[in-house]
Order: sequence, then C-alpha cells, then structure tokens
Amino acid sequence: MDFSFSEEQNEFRREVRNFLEEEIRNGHWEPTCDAWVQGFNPGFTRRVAQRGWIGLTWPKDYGGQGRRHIDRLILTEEMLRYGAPAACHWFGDRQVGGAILSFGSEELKREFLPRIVKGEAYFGLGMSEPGTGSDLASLQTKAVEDGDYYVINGQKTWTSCASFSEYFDVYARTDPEAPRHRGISEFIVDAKSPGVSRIAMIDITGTEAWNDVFFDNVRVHKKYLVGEKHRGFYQVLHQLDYERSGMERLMGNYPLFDAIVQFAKENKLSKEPVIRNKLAQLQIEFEVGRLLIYRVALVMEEGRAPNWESAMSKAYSTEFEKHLAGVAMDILGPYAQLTSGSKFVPLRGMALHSYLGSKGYSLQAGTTEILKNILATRRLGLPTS
Amino acid sequence: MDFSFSEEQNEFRREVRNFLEEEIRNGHWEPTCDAWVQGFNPGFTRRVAQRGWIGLTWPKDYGGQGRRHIDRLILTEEMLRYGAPAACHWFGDRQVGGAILSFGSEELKREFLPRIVKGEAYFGLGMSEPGTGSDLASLQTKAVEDGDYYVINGQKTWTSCASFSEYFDVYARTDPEAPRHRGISEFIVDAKSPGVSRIAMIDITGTEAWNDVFFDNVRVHKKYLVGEKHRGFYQVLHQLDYERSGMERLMGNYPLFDAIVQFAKENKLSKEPVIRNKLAQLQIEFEVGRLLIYRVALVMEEGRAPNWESAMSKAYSTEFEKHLAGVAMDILGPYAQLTSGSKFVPLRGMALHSYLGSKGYSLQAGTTEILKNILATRRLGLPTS
Amino acid sequence: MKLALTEEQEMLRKTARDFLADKCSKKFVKQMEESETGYSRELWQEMAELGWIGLAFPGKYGGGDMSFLDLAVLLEEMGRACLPGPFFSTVVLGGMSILDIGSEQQKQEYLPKLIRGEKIFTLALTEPGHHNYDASSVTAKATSDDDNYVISGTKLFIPDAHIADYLLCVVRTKPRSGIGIFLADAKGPGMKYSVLKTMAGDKLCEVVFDQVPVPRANILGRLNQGWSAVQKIIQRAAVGKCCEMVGNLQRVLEMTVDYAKERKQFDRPIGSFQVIQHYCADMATDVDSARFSTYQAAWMLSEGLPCTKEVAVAKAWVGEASERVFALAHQIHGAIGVTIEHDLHYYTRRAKAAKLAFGDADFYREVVAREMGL
Amino acid sequence: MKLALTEEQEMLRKTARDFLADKCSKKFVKQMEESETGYSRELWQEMAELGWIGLAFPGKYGGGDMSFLDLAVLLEEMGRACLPGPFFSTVVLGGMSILDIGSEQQKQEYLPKLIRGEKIFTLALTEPGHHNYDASSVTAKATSDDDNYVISGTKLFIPDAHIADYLLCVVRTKPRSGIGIFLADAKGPGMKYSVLKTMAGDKLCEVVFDQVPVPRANILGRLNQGWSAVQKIIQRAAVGKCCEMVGNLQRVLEMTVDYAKERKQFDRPIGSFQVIQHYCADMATDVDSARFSTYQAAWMLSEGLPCTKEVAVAKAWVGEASERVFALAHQIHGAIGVTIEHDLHYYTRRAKAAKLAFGDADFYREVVAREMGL
Repeated sequence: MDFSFSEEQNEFRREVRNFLEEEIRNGHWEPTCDAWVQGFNPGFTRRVAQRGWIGLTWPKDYGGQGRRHIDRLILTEEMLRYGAPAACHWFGDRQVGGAILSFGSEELKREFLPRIVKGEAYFGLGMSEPGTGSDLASLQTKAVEDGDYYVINGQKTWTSCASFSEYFDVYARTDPEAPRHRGISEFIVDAKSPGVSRIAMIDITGTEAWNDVFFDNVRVHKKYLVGEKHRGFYQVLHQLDYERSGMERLMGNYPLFDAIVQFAKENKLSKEPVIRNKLAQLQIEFEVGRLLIYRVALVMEEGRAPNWESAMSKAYSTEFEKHLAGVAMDILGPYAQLTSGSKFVPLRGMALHSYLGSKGYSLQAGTTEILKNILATRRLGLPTS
Repeated sequence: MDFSFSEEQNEFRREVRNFLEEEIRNGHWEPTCDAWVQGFNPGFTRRVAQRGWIGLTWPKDYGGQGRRHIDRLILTEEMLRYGAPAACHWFGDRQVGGAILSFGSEELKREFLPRIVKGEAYFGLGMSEPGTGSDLASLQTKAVEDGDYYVINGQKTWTSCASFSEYFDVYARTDPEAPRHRGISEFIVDAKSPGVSRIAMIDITGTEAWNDVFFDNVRVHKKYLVGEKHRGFYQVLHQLDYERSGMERLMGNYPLFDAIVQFAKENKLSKEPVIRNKLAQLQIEFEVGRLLIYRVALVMEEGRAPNWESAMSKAYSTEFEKHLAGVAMDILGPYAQLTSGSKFVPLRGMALHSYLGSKGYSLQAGTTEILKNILATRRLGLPTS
Repeated sequence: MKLALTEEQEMLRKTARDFLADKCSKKFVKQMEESETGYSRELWQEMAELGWIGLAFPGKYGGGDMSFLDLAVLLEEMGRACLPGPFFSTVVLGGMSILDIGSEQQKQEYLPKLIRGEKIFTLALTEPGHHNYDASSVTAKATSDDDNYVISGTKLFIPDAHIADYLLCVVRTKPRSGIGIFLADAKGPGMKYSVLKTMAGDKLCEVVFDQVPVPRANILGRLNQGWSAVQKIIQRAAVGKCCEMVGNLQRVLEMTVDYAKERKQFDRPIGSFQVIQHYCADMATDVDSARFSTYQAAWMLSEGLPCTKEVAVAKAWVGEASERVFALAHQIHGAIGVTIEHDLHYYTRRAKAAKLAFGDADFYREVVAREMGL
Repeated sequence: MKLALTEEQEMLRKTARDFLADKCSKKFVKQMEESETGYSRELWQEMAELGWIGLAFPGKYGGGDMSFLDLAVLLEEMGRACLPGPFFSTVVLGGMSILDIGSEQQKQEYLPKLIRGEKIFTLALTEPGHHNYDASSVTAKATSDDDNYVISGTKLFIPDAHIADYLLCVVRTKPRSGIGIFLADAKGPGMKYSVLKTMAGDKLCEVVFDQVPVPRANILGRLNQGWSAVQKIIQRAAVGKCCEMVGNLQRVLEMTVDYAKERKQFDRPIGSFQVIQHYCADMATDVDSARFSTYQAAWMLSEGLPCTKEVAVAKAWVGEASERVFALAHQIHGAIGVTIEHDLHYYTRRAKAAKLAFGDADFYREVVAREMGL
C-alpha cells in the first residue's frame, strides 16, 4: 500500500499547474465550473495538445504518450482544479479514442487517434434518444446497409458539446429483429455529412448545454463501423464505465469549492462554528471521494476496465457536488440567487450555476439508481429482481 | 382549520399531567423510555383504569367513555411524555379491544371489553412467526376445527409483553388450500390454556423485550373466533393501521429528549452552536411529527380507519426517534457508552437504551420499507411492481 | 383541532386555482420573468377586482374582511401557479404591516388605494452585507431635519421596488438601538433603483437613498422602537413564503407522480420501481409535513397568538423539506427536468429563492434554540 | 500509489483471520464480556508467541520489525473478530507510545516484557467531565517531591486498567501549559480501580490516584511539554480505532449481503428488492471509503509523515459511515438483528464504542477546519 505519488508524478503535476496558472495569468480564460464540458476553447485545446496531454495513455504508435492512468488522472485533476476549458477534446480523449483503440480497425485508429491527439478532432456522443433514458438498449435510431454504406435515420439527444462537434460516436440499431441488446452497432459519423442537423437545448442554468442531433438518411461508409457489427451495446457499456470513472464527477465544480472557502474566510463567516463544520465536512467528503476515484485509475492501471468501481465513485461524487453547491448557496444567503452578470453577484455566479447544474450530474452517464443497481448486482452479487 | 385544543381538552391534559406528576412524586415509578411497551406495572394500570382512561373512545355500553380520538391522543401523549409504565394495558387498549369492537361478536365484546377497561385483561399479539417478517400472509400456525373447538398448533414470535399477557390475539391459518391471504382467522386465546408456553428473548438493550409463544394442540372454543372465519388477514391489516397510528411512534423515548436538553443546559453544552443547532433541529422534527400524528387522530375522528396516514406518521416518527437517540449519544460522548447501573452513567442510561432500542422501531408494526410501499401505492396510486 | 380547510376556504382555493390556470400559464410566467416590470397591469387589476388584494383587510378600508389564514390559501395557490408580480410585496410586506402598525389616519389614507390595486407597496429592509435578520444589520439611517426626516443608505434585495409607489423603509433612527419604519414615496427625489438579475426571475432591486426627505407624518408605528414591528413583519413574510413553497411543492409532487406513472423504462412505468416509489413516498411526507407546519404558523398568526417558535419551525422545516423534494423530483424526472422545455425549473428556482428569503434554516434553528431556553 | 496490500500483508491477514476464527468465537467474546478480567491469559500468550504483540516493534527489543501499516491489517482483523482483551491498550496506547517517546533505557526495560506478553500496559488520559481531547481537560497533577513525583487525580474510561501492570499517565505538571506523561506501576500504592459497565462489554475503568509516588526515571518524553506527544498518541489511537471499525464494517457488510441473499419474503430473496439492493450499495460505498481513508492515515503514520488532516478525515468519516452502515444492516436484518441470538449486536456495540473513543466527528471536523485555515 502506498498513498504517495512518485517524484515524476509530482513533477508532472507541477508542470500541469504551472501551465494552467500561466494560462490564467495570461488572461486566456478564468476558472469556471463545468468547464470540462462547457468550456469550448480551441486555442486551449491546441496548447494542451502541443504538450502531448491528449491521449496521454495511448500507445505512441498512434501519437499517444504511453503513460500511466495515474498520470492522466493527475492531469485531469489539475484541469478541473483550475476549471480549465477543456470541452473541445474531453470526449475524444476520455472515451471515444479509447473505444476506437479497444474495438476499432487499424484503419480507424490511424485515421482518428493522431488527430484527436493533436486536438484536431472534436467528438460528441450519440447515445441517448428521447425515449431511452436509462434503458439505452431501447434505442430506435436505425442503420441500414446499402452497398458499402450504412444509412442512418433517427434522433439523438442530450449530446454535450454537439454544436461544435466534428464527429459523433453514434449507436444505431442494425438488426431490428434481434433481441434488444444484440442488434446495435457503433459508428463514427462526420458531423458535416449531409442529413445531420442539430438543435441546441438550453438547460436550467441558462447554458446551451446539449443538442438534439438529427440523422436524416445519413450515409456512413462501412469503414466507420467501430468494432463488431451488432456488438455495439457491449461496447457502449465498456465506454460508459470509462465515462463514469473520471475526476470530473468529483471536481466538476471545484472552482466553487475554492471560491466559497475563500469567501467564508474573507467575510469571517468561517469563524461561525456551524459554517466551519459544514465546510470541514465538505473537505472530508472531497478527500474521501478522491480516494474512490484513484481506486478506479488503479484498476485501469492493472489493465482492467473499470466496472462497479466507477459506478461507486460516480454515485458518491455527484452527491458530493450537490452537497457542495447546496452549502455554498446557504453560505451566500440572499446573494446566492443572483445570476452571473448581475450587480452584486458573488463568485461570478458559480454557486448558483453549480446548484442548478448539479441536479443533472446524478442523471447523466448512468443515473444514481442505475449505478446502485450495478453495485448491488455486479459487486455484491445480489440477485436481479 | 384550527390547531388549538378546546378548553375541555386542555383541562383533560392538565388532569392527566397532574395524575402522572403525582404518581412520580409518590415514587410509584420514574420516567422511562419505552415504558409503554416495557413498563409492566399492574398497580399503575389499575389506577389508570379507575380514572376511566382505558378504552376511552369505546362506547359506554362496553364500559368505555365514548370520548373523542383527540382525547385519547392527549392521554397517550402525556403518558409518553412522562414515560409512564403503561405496558399492561397498552395492547388491549390500543388495538385488540378495537378489533373486538369492530369485528367481534356481541358475546366477545361483553366478555372482554369491560375487563380491558377495568385493567383486568392484559393482551399480547400473536401475529409474527419466525419466517413471516413483513410477509404476514405467509404465516404457518394452523387452527383446525374439531367440534365446537379449534385446535391451534404453531409458533408466534416477537410477542411483546408476552410474559405477563393473559390473552393472545392469535392469527392462524384455517384454510390451507385457499390463497394465502384468504385462509387466515383471528382468535382470542387464553394464555393459561393447556399447550401454551413461552420463552423470553433478550434484545440488544439487554431487556426481556419479546417472547416466543408456542401453541401445542391448544383448544380454543369457537366463540373466541374474532369476526369472520378466513377473513383474519383483512382484519389484521386494519389492526396494524391502528398499531402504527399512535404517539408512541414519536414519543417512545421522549423522556430522553427532556433529559438530554436538560443535561445540555446544565453542562453549558447548549451554548455550543453546533449542539444548539442539533437540539433545535430535533425540536423542529418533533413538532412536525406531532402534526402528522394528530392528522391520523383526526382521520379516526371522522370515523375512518387510518391507512396511509399512519404509514406516513410511523415511518417519519421512527426516524425521529433514531435521530434523537443518536444526537443524545453524541452529546454525552464517552459517557454515552455506560450502561444503566454503571458508576457515572448519565440520564440513567436512557440514551444508550434508546440508541440500541430504536434500531427496532423501524421494523416492528411494519418496516419502513413496507410503509413507504403503502404510501406509494395507496396514497399516490403508483403501480405495484 | 381541525386540519382541513373550511368550505369557504375550499371555494377560495378552487376559484384561485381555476383563475390562475387560465391567466397564469408558464408562458406568461416566462414573459414576466423576461419583462422589465415583472408583472401585468391588467392581471393586477383583475386580481384587485376579484378582491384578492383586499382579501385579508377590514371591510372599512374596502377589504374582504377575511383572515390571514384565508390569505395563506391564496398564497399557496399563487405558489402553485408560480404567479409573478407584486402581490406578496404589496399585500404581505406592505399592506399587512400598515394594518398592523399604522395609525388610523395612515390606514385610511393608504389601504383603500392599495386594495383597489392603484398603488404598489414594498418593504425595504435588507442591505448590502446582510447576513441575518437582526437589528444590527440595519445601517441606512433617518436623521431628523426639523419637521421632516432624511433617509440615506442602500437597501438590497428589495422586491418590486422599481414599480412600487411606496416603500416601507426600515432605518436606524438612533445609533445603537433605535429602529424606525418610514413610509417613503417611491417616486420621490433622491432614490435610485437597479433591478438585479435573479434565479427566480423575480424583480429584486438595489435601492439607494440619497438624502430622501420623508415627512414626520409618514412614520409607521413607534419611532426608535420599530424592531419588534419589523420582527412581526419578518414572521409574517416567512410564513407567506412557506405558503408559496407549499404550493410549489404540492404541484411538483403531483407532476412527479404523474410522470412516474407515465414514463416507461425497461418496459414498465418507472413508478413501479421500488426505489422510485420510496422517493415519491418521501416527497409526500415532506409535502404534508410542510403543509401542516406552515398552516399551523399561519393559523396562529391569523389568531394573533404568539408564535415565534411555530414560525421558526415552519420556515426551517419547509426550506429543507423543499430541497429534499426538489432533489428527488429532479432525479425522477431525469434529464428532461433540467431543460427549460419542461415546467419543473420554474418551481425549482422559485422554491429556492423562497427558501433564501426571510431567514434560512440555520437562522430559525437558532430561534428555536432560544425558544427552548438553550 | 497502490491501494492493495502487499503479499506479506495478505498473508498476515489470512493467518490472523484463520487464527481468530478458531480462537475467538462469539461465544468466547460473550464469555469475555461477562468475565471480570475481560481477556484470556492463554490466548494472550498465544498471540505473543505468534509475534502479534511485538509485530510493529524493532527486532532489537524482540519485535517483528514490521510497520504500523502491518499492525493496521492485524487491527482490522481483530475488529472483524470482535477480539476482546488488552491488545489495543498494550500495543497501540502503551508500547507504541513508549517506542515513540521513551528513552533508550526505558525501551530496553519495558518493551521486551511487553512484547513477550508478560506485562500489560494502558493509557490513562481522559478524566471525569471530559468533553474533548484538549490539553485543558487534563487536571490530574504530578507534583515534585525531591527525587520523585506524586500523582493525584481521577482518570476515567481507562481501558484495561484493572489488569494493567503499567499505566501511561497524562498529568498536569504546570498549572497552565505543562503536561507530562508518567509511567506508573499499576499495582503500586494509592491506586483504586472500578470497572465501569459498558455497551461494548470492554473493560473501561475509573482510576483514582491518591498521592501515588512515581520516580523521576519514569517520566516519558519531555516534562512539561508532553502535550504534543499526547496528540500523536491520540492520532495513532484514533487510526487504530478506525482499523477496528473497518474490520467491523467489512464483516457486517458481508453478513448483511449474505442474509439478503438467503432471507425470503413474498417468495423471493429480499436482496432482489431494489430498495434493499440500494441499501447494500450504500453500505459497500461507506465500507470502501472507510477502508481507504483509514489506510491512508495508517500509511502516513507508518511513514512518519505529518497527517493531522488525514487522521481527522478518517476518524470523522469512519465514525459517521459506521452509523449509516449499522442503520442499514439492522434494517435489512429485521427483528432477528436486534436480538442477542444473532451476532450483529456484537458489531453494533463495538463500532459505536470505537466511534466515541479518541474524538468524534465534530471534534475532527474542527481539526479539519483548522487545517483548511478556516
């Protein structure tokens, strides 16, 4: 057992911090909650890519650095700590690249991985549909073979980053006759393909958070099929485990944590015992959550895909994020209700943004209910009902 | 809408308080947690009966006072506030008498109600069996007709007050062929009948809290069948609603509440903001719970049997009782672990007794899970799964 | 003891629900949130004509001679409909306070205009840096200048000040202990308003008083000894906010249960999953307990009984119950509930704003602690 | 970073688990709870022979040259088995403290006897009226009397004092700021013991020191400046209690999941009900997080790293996680779990006692607050 980081790891963390602090000093951006999924900044993504920090764990053959998962966790931890606008490359780096690496053809790997690594291919996810919710296997989008092509028809929704995505990772039904889980396939679809259209959706925080993405007779060459035909459902489960596993589940609104602690100190509120107690409890929950997420990285380090481990860390972490936002609102009192841009707004509106935004954290990438089902059955071996 | 008590009701409350305070002054007993179910004091029961306070709402024909359910609630509220040892008459007064009144023959009413009212017939419940748990309809005790008698064989468990009960209200299967819910009947069984035996069970608090009760070819005359043959399951559901409905669910460990507030004041702990905050929260929860229970009494006042209303108040209240015991333990710190009779034990060990004892409150008379199922389906109309 | 509404109250509730269902669609609410004034003059006049504004005022001023408890029923329905506009400011903060502490002359002058919907009132109490509702946080001051007073200072989070005709200003009249309430002409010289941007889309303002003259005749209640009147105002406002929240919560419970019955996942309604059932059961418990504790406090206020503890119990409980209810409502609604397409967010935002107003749970727990003699 | 045990630790764990499964049945635990001494001399000697008592002490005193982290593994297994007896007192409170602050001479004198299982040690720190673990609550005092010191005062909740050979007494050596630690002969004159009756059936004592003479040579560490050593002792004890609790919790999770698989209601295992599944999922999360935070603190102590915050995080978290886990374990077990027929209560009582010992969650939250610079 060893809870420390190696000298190289500490050095890497310092390097990331120096980079991010300089970015902030240079006025490129300011720390923002949810910036990993809402901070679109091609320049930042380019500068991150120049340092070799996209696809960090991927083989050097495809432009990656072949580094350890712990290194990647350190990287993302610092990105989140500083609220860096990493949304352009996040999905490609976190999961689509990994899916291509795990299941894609050599041709697909050659085509996409080096471009993701260079920060030149932005990905969005085409999983959810209006009716699917937690029941992903019920998806209705269809892909029908037509010579060398598949023709895709249907609608995806809750697609984060869709408005500037250049590619979508789309799951579609390729065998309508097969049992629900067995007739789904995964495709990479160019967002510029004829027949692809998007409508932005505004969320409760007022952010353009997602898109509906429509596929109207979109033709996709067979070489963009990822992995085995009809095996898409098993591939998406694998991908979801990665989607759930990261530090963004705990630290998505970390800039608020920093800011509210600072605010409490500056306003002497931190001397009030009830408030001290609440802030300390948040710190405790944060430190505990961090260990649960490091456990997931160590699972990956061993070469296993994360499974119930990421279900646990995600369910835990989204509760932490809600708790943090709620405490911050309480501390700010009436000021908490001011929106970004209002006179008198404290902490640039981060508390309110997080309070409202965090309602969705326990829904996306597996609702807390689904995650607990997973824990009960996969980890504890309880019988399915 | 009216949240006040009438002058008569206030007067009645004063009368009950005066009586109880005098009992304490006279050294008859001291306030104790769980005394409603563990305080066996025939003398006290006799004195309560002399005042006409058993069967308060029953018709005068059977020795009752024909008074309102609110009066009875005031009575039990004060009994619980002072931690009075009312276990001898509690079950007869709360539910078995009511069951006889609702379902029993005229002969049964004449035989038992006046004696319960006089504090001369102590009842225990013969519902649960080792295997049944929440699934009461799965009970295995059998009653087979034999001339003018039924012959009962089987085992009951978790029977509170059994060691001094004079009668048991026993549910047994009378039609083994019928669907589970449709072949159960209710009987009054004299505890002195040949073939009845009991073994005491010690609970986690160290109290002799329940008995196993065994029925070995116990012969019961047919006149002791309560209500319709085979309809016992429907009668028991009705009875359970009453069992859940009372103030004992909120105030079973009220003497601890009084004592810990007093302790905190005397030791200046109540000046610590974090402790003040916790005690105030308990007070808030208590006052809210009280309203939920008054609602149940008002339902009965309207002549309806309580239903999801008592499921709600019981589920709420048992959480309150656990919370109270937990806070009291926290406040007492290391002293909390001393058991009744130890040197240095604070509050006569009430906190520890309640902390351990309250683990069972959310199990007996309907687990919290069953109660929430009831709320979801009966009140909200959600579909059964 | 009786926990049900009277027949008359049930009728009021029904009328209000029908009227608001008709006039206060979510589309209307959205328009009002985006508008500058935040209310519709026409609807305001209609409400005046229905007798809503005057409901709880004595007949001699043109009111409906009903009670604060009746008003509570109406406020709950307004919460249920997310009604925007200055009803709360004018009636609960303004009118009821004048009725409480104004002189007979002041009542005769102001209440009829208020009741007829001609004049809008609000309360200017909180200030920048405000943390809790205590007297020491009042720093805006009124200084005497012969016959008149002059008010200077800044008030913050003042609802509807930008459209108000009169402001009830809580000011310091003596350095240490003196608090007074003045009725200031909101359109007079020396006042500056900025409307803040808020979560709930309601119109809270910063109001700067720069040497605003107020005649001595406009002192409400006892000069220098206004704080106990302010406390009563805060109590009434806190209970009023609870009523609105109960309306929010009741509607959200219904929406959520309906959704759980309709929405299918894995080929069955999600409301048939035990975990969802228990979430709904917990919500129902919180909603019922919020209602009872709110109406208990409203009834006591209505009866003129001392109710410091009951008000504190209600506001502390309802605010936190509301957080729990909304957490579950969102969890059950899933992603659709965090879009602006769905109505849920109107309730989420309003209930949270109501929780923050007139004292939060920690504030009222401290009140309860004092009432317990801790 | 590596969160798994080493192969050697896994072996230690397995040996310990097997040994304790054999020697420490719940029947034995019950006997020890009811006995006067609270431990079995034979088992104590066996543990000494297995090298457990000396595990984390240097070889030169007869120890096993292993680390505090290795000891943590053993403590977890002892928690899993509900092992009664003076292991914690002797090793964690007594021996490790002597190793930490004793002079070389003191170590050579006391540690070998301790390690061989010949002498039992404990710590006499807390006193009547004790509320928190701060220096000001130490009032028992040592006064200098030529060559010797004389200790007077009362210590409370002292584990195993009635069977101890030596007490590490924390006393006031100067009115304001001076704290010292003395090693007192537990069998000497002037000492009175009463064993308290406790929830966990462990043997906590009241110890009255009436003019107890202690030679100057028995001062442990620096006179008057003992409090920082005491803090270290409290930290180590807090983490040790966390280890025991993790053992409690892990076992209770397993028992509960097994029960949920076996117990049928409504013709299906209760573990197939979604609500029970989620309860178990929550338990597993609490158990894993308790383990990680505990081992993080144990590792840091083991490495000699400053870890005030990590210890505080662990003790605050594990105590409250434990409450949640036991609440659910009891709820799932139903009525059988609140009888003494079933093993669950052994764990419930011990985990609660461990939570109360060496600082509760509020105490450690305050520590964390200070570490955060609040």
